[in-house]
Order: sequence, then structure tokens, then C-alpha cells
Amino acid sequence: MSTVHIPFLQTGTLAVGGRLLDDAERSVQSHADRPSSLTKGHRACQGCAEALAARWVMDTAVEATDGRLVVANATGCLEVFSTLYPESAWKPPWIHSLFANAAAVATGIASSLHAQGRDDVRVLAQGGDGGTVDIGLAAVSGMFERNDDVLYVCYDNQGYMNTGVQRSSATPASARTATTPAVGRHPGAPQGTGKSMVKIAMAHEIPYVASATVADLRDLEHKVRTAMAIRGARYLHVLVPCPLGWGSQSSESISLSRAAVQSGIFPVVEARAGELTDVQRIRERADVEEYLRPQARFAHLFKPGGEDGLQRWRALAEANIRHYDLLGGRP
Amino acid sequence: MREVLEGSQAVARTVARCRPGVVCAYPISPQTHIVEALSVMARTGELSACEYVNVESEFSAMSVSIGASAAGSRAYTATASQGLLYMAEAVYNAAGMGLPIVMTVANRAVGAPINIWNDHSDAMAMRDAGWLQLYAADNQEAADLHVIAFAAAEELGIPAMVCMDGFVLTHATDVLELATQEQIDAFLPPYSPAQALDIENPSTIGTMAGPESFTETKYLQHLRFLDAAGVIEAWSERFRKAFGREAGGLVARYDPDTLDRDGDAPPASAEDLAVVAMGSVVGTLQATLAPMRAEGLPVRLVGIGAYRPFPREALKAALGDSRHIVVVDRALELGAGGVLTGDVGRALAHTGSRIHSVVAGLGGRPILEASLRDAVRRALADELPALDFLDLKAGGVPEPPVGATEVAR
Amino acid sequence: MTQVRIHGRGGQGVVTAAEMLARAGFLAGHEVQAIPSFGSERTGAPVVAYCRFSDARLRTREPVLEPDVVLVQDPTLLGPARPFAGLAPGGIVIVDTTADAPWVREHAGAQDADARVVTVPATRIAMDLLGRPKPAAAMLGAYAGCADHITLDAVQQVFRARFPGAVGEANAEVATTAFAHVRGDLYTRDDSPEKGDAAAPAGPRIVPQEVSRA
Amino acid sequence: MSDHDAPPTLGLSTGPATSLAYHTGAWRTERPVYVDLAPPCSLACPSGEDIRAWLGSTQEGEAGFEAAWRQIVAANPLPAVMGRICYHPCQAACNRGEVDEEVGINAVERFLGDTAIARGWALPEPGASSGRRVLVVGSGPAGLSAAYHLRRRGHEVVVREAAAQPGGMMRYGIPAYRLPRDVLAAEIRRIEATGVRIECGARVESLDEAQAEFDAVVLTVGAGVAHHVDIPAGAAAKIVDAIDVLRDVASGHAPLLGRRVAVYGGGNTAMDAARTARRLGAQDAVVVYRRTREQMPAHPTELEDAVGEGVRVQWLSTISEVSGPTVTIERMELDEDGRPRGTGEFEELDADTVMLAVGQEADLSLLAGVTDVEVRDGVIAVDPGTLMTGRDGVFAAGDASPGSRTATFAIGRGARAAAAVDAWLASRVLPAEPVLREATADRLTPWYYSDAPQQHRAELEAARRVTGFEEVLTGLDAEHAVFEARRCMSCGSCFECDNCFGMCPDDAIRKLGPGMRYEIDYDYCKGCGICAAECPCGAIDMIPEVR
Repeated sequence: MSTVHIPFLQTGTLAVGGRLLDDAERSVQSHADRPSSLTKGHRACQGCAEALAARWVMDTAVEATDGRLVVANATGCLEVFSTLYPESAWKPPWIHSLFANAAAVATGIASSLHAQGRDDVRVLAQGGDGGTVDIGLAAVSGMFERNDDVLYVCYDNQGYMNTGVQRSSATPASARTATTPAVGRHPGAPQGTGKSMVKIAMAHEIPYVASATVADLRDLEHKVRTAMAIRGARYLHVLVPCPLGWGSQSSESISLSRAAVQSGIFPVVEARAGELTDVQRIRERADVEEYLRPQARFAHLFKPGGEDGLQRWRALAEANIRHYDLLGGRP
Repeated sequence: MREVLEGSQAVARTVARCRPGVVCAYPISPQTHIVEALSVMARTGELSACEYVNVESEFSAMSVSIGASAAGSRAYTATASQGLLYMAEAVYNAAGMGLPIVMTVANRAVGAPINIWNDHSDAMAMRDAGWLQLYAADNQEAADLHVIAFAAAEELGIPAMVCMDGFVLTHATDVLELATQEQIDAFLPPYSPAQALDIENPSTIGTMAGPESFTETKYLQHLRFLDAAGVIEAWSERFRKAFGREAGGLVARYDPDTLDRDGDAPPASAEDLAVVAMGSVVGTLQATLAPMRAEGLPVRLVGIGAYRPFPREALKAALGDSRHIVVVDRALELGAGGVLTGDVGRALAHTGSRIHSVVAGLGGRPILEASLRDAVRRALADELPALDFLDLKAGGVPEPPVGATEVAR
Repeated sequence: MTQVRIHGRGGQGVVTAAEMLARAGFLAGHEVQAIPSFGSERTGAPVVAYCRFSDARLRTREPVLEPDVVLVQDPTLLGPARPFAGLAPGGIVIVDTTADAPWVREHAGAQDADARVVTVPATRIAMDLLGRPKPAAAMLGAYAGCADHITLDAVQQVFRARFPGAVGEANAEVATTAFAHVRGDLYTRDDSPEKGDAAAPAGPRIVPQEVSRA
Repeated sequence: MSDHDAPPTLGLSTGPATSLAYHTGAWRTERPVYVDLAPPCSLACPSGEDIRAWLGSTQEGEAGFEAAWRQIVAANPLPAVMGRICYHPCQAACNRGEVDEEVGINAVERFLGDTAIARGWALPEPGASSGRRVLVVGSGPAGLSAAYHLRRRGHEVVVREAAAQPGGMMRYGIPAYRLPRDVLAAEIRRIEATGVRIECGARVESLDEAQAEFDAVVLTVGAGVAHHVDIPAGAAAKIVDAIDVLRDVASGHAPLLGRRVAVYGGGNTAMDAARTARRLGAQDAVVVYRRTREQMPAHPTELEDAVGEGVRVQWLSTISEVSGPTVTIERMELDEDGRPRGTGEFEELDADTVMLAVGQEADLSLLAGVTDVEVRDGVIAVDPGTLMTGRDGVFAAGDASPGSRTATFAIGRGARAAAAVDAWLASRVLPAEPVLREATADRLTPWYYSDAPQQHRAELEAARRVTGFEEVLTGLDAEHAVFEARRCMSCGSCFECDNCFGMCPDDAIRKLGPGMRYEIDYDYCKGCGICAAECPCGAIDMIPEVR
């Protein structure tokens, strides 16, 4: 392949790379020799944002720790698609034990390392929303409360996708899942249910809590780096669209994340010791439809009778925009 | 040095002298005294280079142990009863992962009805979890078994439970002699994990095995488990030589007359009635059977030291030509009989043995010498049924008081 | 083999008493065993613990059914706890009370029991000297005062070892006082029908307040 | 230590990155492929400039300026001129217009053109001499372009210009306030420096003679003759051709127009005429146009500039009579087909001078009596591909030939004529101009481009403009030129933003290093399409996987 002329462009920090940036400002992902901690050959579905986010998170953590990183993984898609014996797509030392115990296993690792005088080696735990918000909540909460030196990352695809798309307590209202079918008078997931793991984490007043999406790599990398510079329990909640569970195109995983943020549906925030410290403002405001319409799980919202549900989504976006000042004072 | 110690204290001190890197537990009766003592030692520095982690559940206690063990630390925890069942998933997991965690199970009944007292139903529920299960007959053995458990577990890459009867042993004070720090340091090799999470040599631990590899995985686990018998025996023998007392082993033999523990005691003979038991009831049986032997009754005692792996050959060797067996069983397999009896029966298949299951001591019911004596006598007289519930009260469970019944309505 | 049963209420140190007794017995050269009969009881509920002394190694794990000595740390248990039950003939019953032996027998429904009843105001002594209602040291001091299974010195030793410092010293003093009380009150409180048969208080053998009816 | 031989059961641990053994590429139903598409700016550029490329070089700053200029002059030898006078259809086509504002391509071109003049950069050396001689008739943009491109190909080129100075309409039709003459002269001189001989005051009278002297002839005589309309006019009426006025001004003979001037017409010449009138002292300059603003041929920016200088426009109006200083105007209306028709309503307007700017015609006197060169609709008919007239070896381009009468079109056609002449001289077939796939706006993901406003050339105060013929627009400085260039979105051409590389969930894209772009690892690529969806510039196609 011949060398072609490659110009600089004004993509700022929005694109992965961008040669206008100083080396220090470049994303980990833009480096040809990035760790690729979750490497090729894994069996995630096409367009899996969880696979993408996991590589981003872990690569950043690997760089931030100079390769001194150990990972504990909950059962779930991420684990299944990456480690079907005899293959593993992971490069760092990695352990999977159970669905509900990633946080506790991570505590065990951290305790062991501390006892061995190896505080230079850091621990990252990760799981899906089911393993975090539902079945693993007790262990996560325990790890938070003890302020163990663990970064816990939840890849939230809003349901039990590994088992065939059932509802979790992270499934949003109206969403169709295999256990909240889009039939009857109130199709999809019930209104008024579910939990905010970010708020739960904040309530533990741990040193650092943040949310992020795959729509903003720099933001995500920044948050992982920030987290790795802190000792104690830290929590990162990453929204990861699931083409299978959401009924979206595999190519839309990033754009849906973008729409989730730009519509106000998914606030991207940072908190320290229980206090909200930063909020990512909406750059180009999007209507909630931009987020909802491409997803088959919300198709019933766009059929007769779906207006109420749609209205509730708008209200949710408005509430978030108000609560987190997502427009930064702009109208 | 012989000293007077509560069983839990003895265990805690011995565990501490095994130099665990991480101790993690969730409180449950009757395990509490052990972990309380360890937490104190971790604070005072008596237990050094060790993290004591207070967790929010037994499930997390085992999970922390899994992480710690995988990260290269000798890991220890303790639990009982509901706690063991609450951590069940992780118990299986630790074994499947080959992590040589040592756990004390202060044996206690499993509810409902809730009951905090001793029997073996908790550990029995985990009999196929892939752990070694070593049973202590007394507190001396309970303490000593932990040393053997760490050694065997780590050599095998199989986690080990040391089972000691809740309250009966854990809270009992006895005269015993603890292995000293120097002795244990000389005896127990340092922990060198087979598959630590190592940043220099990263590996992926805990992969998913599909149908194409799961059977083979289990088969290898099975082979390893078969090897475990030899390893337990070997470490127990080493222990005997190093410490001058018997502990562990697969099967405990007893002198026919003094009923003292004696590995060289002859096997039972054809005319003997052999009583098989495990746990603290062995001591009561020693006390019960010695006078009966003095009366000239043909009775022998065989103790089960390792319930998992089940010591089929060692048991058959100890039973010798005896074909009349009474199993004193502290756990009930509903609809069948004693759990241990089932294992003994399988071991003695095709030997033409008559086996009685005497279910005793459920939920903390004291096992009395007189009752055991009676059962043995009935067995000798061919009056003991295949399944007998020791000291079963006629009339079943008492009726609640009237007032309570009214309120309940 | 000597078997001891201790009755008390949660919080009174019944289990500690059993363990301390075993330790004291060990110092006296015995093989010992202490078995608490634990329940899910909270403070105030009746508690029983057992202790055995023997010259041979102790094997049995059954509870003490036929005690040689019974310690009752709370007189309100005399009825419900049936402290005289299974008592070996001529066994000793030491009761924490300011009352006397006949009162004990009456309240235990054991007027005719073949036993020696000894009373000691253990809790009062403990309150006076320790400031806390922990009668164990006093009970063991009283035990040392009326039987030779353990010595006062051993009782003092084990309490000093368990509670180093002022608390241990106070407990030792409690034990001494109870010991003296039992010895000193030997004749004044004796309600034994065979009063005249009582041995003189001299010599190594300690004479209980109540002698056997045997 | 003991005699156990079964291996430890390690919970099925495995080595890192062993998944490389599993080739997920087999899952794919569509595959991504990198493409290089034509950006709309280049497709819209009649001169045929590779705008994306030279903006790209400019983005690199000082180091890239000369390269950028050379990329321009590969097509257009007059960047400094065109950076001023081009109506820049490239910008109208620019996809960035849908994001915020189009890239100020024209301003950057001028910056590069001016920089080249200031630094004396020379045009490329001509190729090896072909030994063939070509005559170019006329030195307007088409002629200069044709001459330049012919010379580059090694031909000996002579340009014969009837006027006293070279440049054609650039000199005589465009006011100096839009195109300073020294700039024009500098760029013409640079062409001459390549060996092109320009002979002024040398009207070509005979095609046959020209052909006898030269191997080929390119007719780029322009359209410098004003159209005329019949307007009843009294004797005192002062009616002049706008083009003549502009030419006179350009020649330094500014006429007296009076205080009130009416300009009749709606093209760029009308705008230039009105603005020139203001500069010549007219306090009132009114453009009278038959149709509506939407239908006006003048470029909107020209109109805006004129209005900004105080020029008024009377829409839907025709001049029906000029009598002395009184102009009678008929109101028009549009019929169903959008054509203007009279309403019978009239009004009057005072004007000292009426300038006619209703179009220009080619001066085709040269072709008088030449029967094999067909003139159709007032222009020389040519083969649309080769631009050759009916006569072998005679080609035509620019305003005298069919097509848009703009400088940029003329430059493009001049270059095309040069290519055609070159092919004809070598008896080669001139390949057709390739049909390029356009990088349309819908392919882009504009989210990734930072918000950045266009760097407007600081415009002189309107008041200052009308006082003379100073250049109206000043150029960008280097910093702003670079900034502006960086606003280019590189439509349809990878600029190594790393999005595909960074956003591949399957880690299936290899980054080959600076300037080497990327390679898709089809062993692992599952074909999810995220790379294509998130490519800012639409440089990745998803195509069906045919196995």
C-alpha cells in the first residue's frame, strides 16, 4: 500500500484520533500499539458495544497502571463471548468466578495483593447490568462500603442479553424484553421500576462514581484514568447498546449511545464522595425519538397507543435535563 | 505445650500459624468464635501480612477467598449451616477453579425449621462440591486438621473443608496441644499457587467449557480427587511423624479394648459388630464402647476422617471381615436414611454386609452414651432396624401453646 | 471423673465460669473439659454449662447428666432449672444467694435430696468488689472452699490470666472473699440435720456447709 | 510429593489472547471497504481543482503551503486571480454547509495564490519539447489556461491577443476593486515564464493563415461584445454598454456617468457596472432587472456586495423607454411558466446614464467565411468531449464556446482543450472525463467535526469601498487560512481520524502508521458496519459479502 497524503482535520477530541492533537492528548485507542486487552477472535455479536467498551476501559486501565492490572469478570455476555475454552480473548490476567461475585472476587484479589505488598498492581472488576444492579448488588455494595481498592465497571445493556433478553432492573420503562413482552394494555417493561446504579453508588459516598457511553471515547478514557489515579472503591457505569436485545442495527451502537446522551436520556456524570462534580452537557440536542425509533424494543411506542409511553420518555429526558442541567443554561 | 483452650480458639490460632494471606468471613453461629479470634489476631499483628476482610455475606466470603487464592494468597474462611448453603455456588466454583482454599465448617443443622445446633446436614449438602471434607473427632484434631488441610489442598489444588461439630467442639474447652509456629513453618510448605493471576504471566482463569470439554474437565477433576486419598494419607502420616500424634487420615482405627486411636489397630473380624461414625460422636463412642468391650461384647469402632474423598478402600480395610455395621449418622437423607450410611453402603456393596443406619444428634440433640449403648446392644441382639432414630420421642413434635395458636389464627 | 453442671442466666458468665473451672482444674492436674450448652438465648435467659475433671483423657461429648457438683449462679433458677436433677448421691450444690441452705432446698423442691447445699452471696460479693454482677469468680472461689477438685490459688490464677490487670485482681479478691465466706460460715449457716457429725474445719480437707445425708 | 498423577484441575484456565485461533470473519454478511470518493467541491469546480487535496496540504501549515499551491496550479494557473473573482461553486457544494457554514475555499485559494506571488514560486517546468506549435487566440482565462497546459505538455505556444494587454475579461470586464491588476499581471507573467509567448495587439484575422503557421489552433476569443436591446430612446439619452464602461475603467479612461445611473440587466456584469458607477461618483445606482431575485443570474454574493455598497435593485422591471434623464419602466409579472410579462403599468426613473448589461457576445469575425467551423447560438460549436470545432486542428474554449461564461469554467475548458490538442497532435484518443462517485453529505457523520465558524475575509467598510478602486476583500493571514482549511471535512477520503480503528468492537482493523491509513483484518471483521457508520468522512463502504 502506498503512502497517501493524510491531512489534519478539525475533529478536536470528538474522533478517536486526530493528528492535530499532542501525543499526550491522544486517546489510548488511537495508538497502533494499544494494548487491545480484549482482542480479536471473541464471539460477541456484531456491533456489540459491550465488547467495545470493555476494550476501551481495560486498555486505558492497562496504560494507566503500566500493565499492572488484574481483572475479575462477572458471568454474562462479556465473559461467555470472550472465554469459551480453550480460547480467551483477554490479555491481562483475568478471572471469572460467578455471576454475582465479581466485586467480591476483586476484593479478594485486592486484599491478597495488599497482603503481598503488591499495592502497585490494581484490580478492575466488571460485569453487566444483571451482575451489578441485580444479582451482584450485595457484593458490589459491600465492596463500596468497605472502600476496597477496586474499580468496578458495569456495562449496562439494560437486560439479560446473555440468556435471551429478559428484563433486569436496569431495563428501562416500555422496553420490550422476553419477559416484558410488548403485548397487553401496558406493553413492555413496567413504568416506575428499575434502579439507578449511579445514584446507588453515589449514596455509598465512595471516592469516585462516573457514567459514560461508547459515544465518547475520550470521556470514557478520561474517567478510567481518573479512576485509576484514585485509591478505594470506584464505580463506572457505561451504557452499551446491544443490537440483539435492543433490536437495533449492528452499525448503530455508537449513534444510539450518542442519541441517548444528546436527548438527555442518559446523563453522563462524575461524582466524588457522593457529590455530583461534573456533567457532560448536551452538544447537539436530539429528540428522544432519535434514540427510541431505531430500537425494535420500542417499536410499540410508535404505533397507535404508544403516545403516552413516548410522552413519558420525553418527560424523562426533560427531567434529566433539568436535574443535571444538561443544557448548561442554554434554552 | 498442653493447654486449656476453647476449640474455636485452638482452630483460630492454628490457622493463624499457617500464615494465611487473606481471611474473610461472615459471622454465623457457631463459627463466630473462630473468626472473631482471627480478626483480633489480624489487628494485634499476631496474624501478620494478612488481610482480614469483613464481608456482607457468606457468598462474598467465599468469593473473596476465591479472588485471594487466585491472586496468590493462602486463603481461609469459616462458616456453617445456612451460611454454607448461601455460599454454595461459590463453594462449587472454588473447587472447579482448583483453588486450595481452606474453610472450617462448624457443622450445624440446616433449616427450616431454623436451628443453630449441631448436625452434619450442612456439609453433607456440599458433599459433591468437589472439596475435601475432613472431620474432626475432637478439638485437638480440629486444630491439627487445618495444618493437614492446607498442605493437602495446596498440593492437590483442591479446596478443603475442615468439619468440626458446632458448639459440641467449637465452643467446648479441652486440654490440647497446639502446633507451634516453628513446627508449622517447618511442616507446611509455603503457598505456591498453581495458577495465580500474575501480571508477568497473565492467564485467563475460569473459562466456559462447552459440551466438548466439560466431561473431560470433570473426569480430570475426578482423577485428581481419587489422588486426594493418597495425598491426605501421606500428609497425615507426615503429621504423625512430625508431631507425634495422630490426626486426619482417611479412616481412624481404634484399639479394640482401650478404644484409643491407633493406626496400627487390627481390622475388625468376622464376629465383630463395627460402629462407623465421624465427628465428635466418635469420642462419645469411645467412651461408650470401652466398657462394652470389657464386658466381652464384640464391638469395634471405625472413624471416618475424610468423608470426601470417601475412603472406600481404607474403610474396607479397617472393617476387615466384619459384615455387621452400625453407622451413626448425623445427617438425614430424607426418605432413605443416614447420609454417611449411603456412602458406607456403596463402599461395602457386594460384601454381603448388614448395615444399620442410626440417625442421631440432629439439630443439636445430645447423643448420650446410654442411647448408643442401647443401640449397639440391640444391633448385637439383631433387634436394631436398618434405620433407627436415636432417642426419637414418641408423639412427635409438641403442640404449640394454645395462646400462640390463637394468635397465629 | 468429676462432673460439674453450672446454671445461670445469659450475661452472668456461665460459659466463662465453666471454662475458668476447667482451667483451674487443669492447673490442679486434671484432664478437663468444658462444654457450654449454647442456645440462641439472649441476656437473662437460663443457661447451662458443664465441666468435667478426670485423670484419664476425656472422650465423651455427652452433656453432664449426673453431676457431682452443681453451681447455681441465680437463685431464681432453683425451680425451673431443676439443679438437683441427676445429682450424684452426696453431690454438692453451691448456690449464689444471701439465703441459707434450707431456703435453697425449699425453693428447689429438694428438701430430701442426698446433697450438700452451700450458699454464697456471690453476686453481692462481685458487686461489692468488682462492681459488676459477674459471680463466676465467687462461685469458683466458693467451689474451691468446699471441694478439693480445684484450689483457690488456681481460681485466682485463671482469672488473672483471663483478665489481666485490675479486673483480674478484683476477680481474685472476689474468689478469696467467697472462699473465706464458705469457710467462715461453715458452722454458723449449717442447717444440716447431722450438724454434729460435721468434721472440724482444720486440715487440708475443706468441709462444706452441708454434709452429705448418706 | 505423593504418588498422584492426575493433573491439577485448573478450572480450565488458558493462555492470553488464544482467541486469535477463532476467525470470526466467517460471520460476515457485509464487508467494509475503504473508498476514495470525489468530494462535491471538486465535482463542482469547473476548473477541475482537487480542492480537498490542496486544502489538505494547507492544513499542515507553512510546510504544506507550496504543495497546496502546486496542487492548485496542476489545474488552474491563476490561483490569486481566481481566489478573488471566482464565484466559487465549490463552496455552494461544500458539505460543511450542512454542518455549520461551508469552508471558505476561495479565500484559502487566494491566500495560496498571493503567497505564491509574494514568494515567487514558479509554475512547473514544461515537459520535453514536442516540436509542435500551437496558437491560442485570445488571452482570457480560457486562453491562458489552454496555453499553460499546452506548454506543460512540451508544445510551443503562442497567444495572440487583439487588445493591448493580456487577460481578456479579467482585465477589461472585472473592476480593479475586485481584481487588482498587479495580481493579474503577476500570474500572467508567471505563465509567460514557462515559455508561453503572448503577443498583444495581435488580432488574428485568418484561420487558414494561423493553421498554416501552427500545428493546432485554440480559439478562446471570449465574449467581449455587448448584447444590444432595442430601447426607444430620445436623442438626449445617454445609453452605454456596461462592458465598455468596465473596459474603459480598466484601461484608465473612466467615463463620466453622472449622479444617477441605471443599469439594465441581472448578471454579474450588471453588478460590476453598478458598483463601478458608485465608485465613479454616482450617488444613485439602480439595477433594473426583468425577473426576480431567485432568477437573477448574478451570483448572490455579488448582489449582496452591490447592495452593501448602496446599489438598489428594481425587480420585475423592464426599461421601455429612455428619454433624456427620464427612464420609463414597465412593471412585470411572472406567468405560469415563471417567465416575465408586461403588466402595462409604468413608472419613471431619473438616470443620467443607462448602462446596458444584458449579455455579451463572442466576436467571431475571425470565422467570417469559414464554413467548416459552425457557429450555433452565437458560439462556436465544438465536440463536447474534445472541444474540436468542425475543422481538424481547430479547437475552441471559453466564452466563445458553449457553456457557462465564467472564468472558472473557462479555465477548466482551456485545460480540457489543451489535453484535446495534445491528444490530437499525438493522434491519440482523448479519454472521456471519468464519472466520479460523489461523497455526498448523507455519507458523512458530521458529529465528529468541531464547531468552527468560517473565517470571513474582513470586508472593507462599504463606505470605503465606493470611494475608489481599492480591493474590497482583504486576504486571510496564514493562521486563518490554515484554520479555514482545517474546516474541510475531507469528504469521501480517509484522513486517519482513527475512528474505524478505535471503534471496531472486534479489534479487526490494523493501523498502518502515519499516511498509511488502515487495513481491515477480514479474518476477524464481523461486518457490523460501525466503522462505516462512524467514519466522519464517508470513506468506508459496506458491500455484500459474496462467498
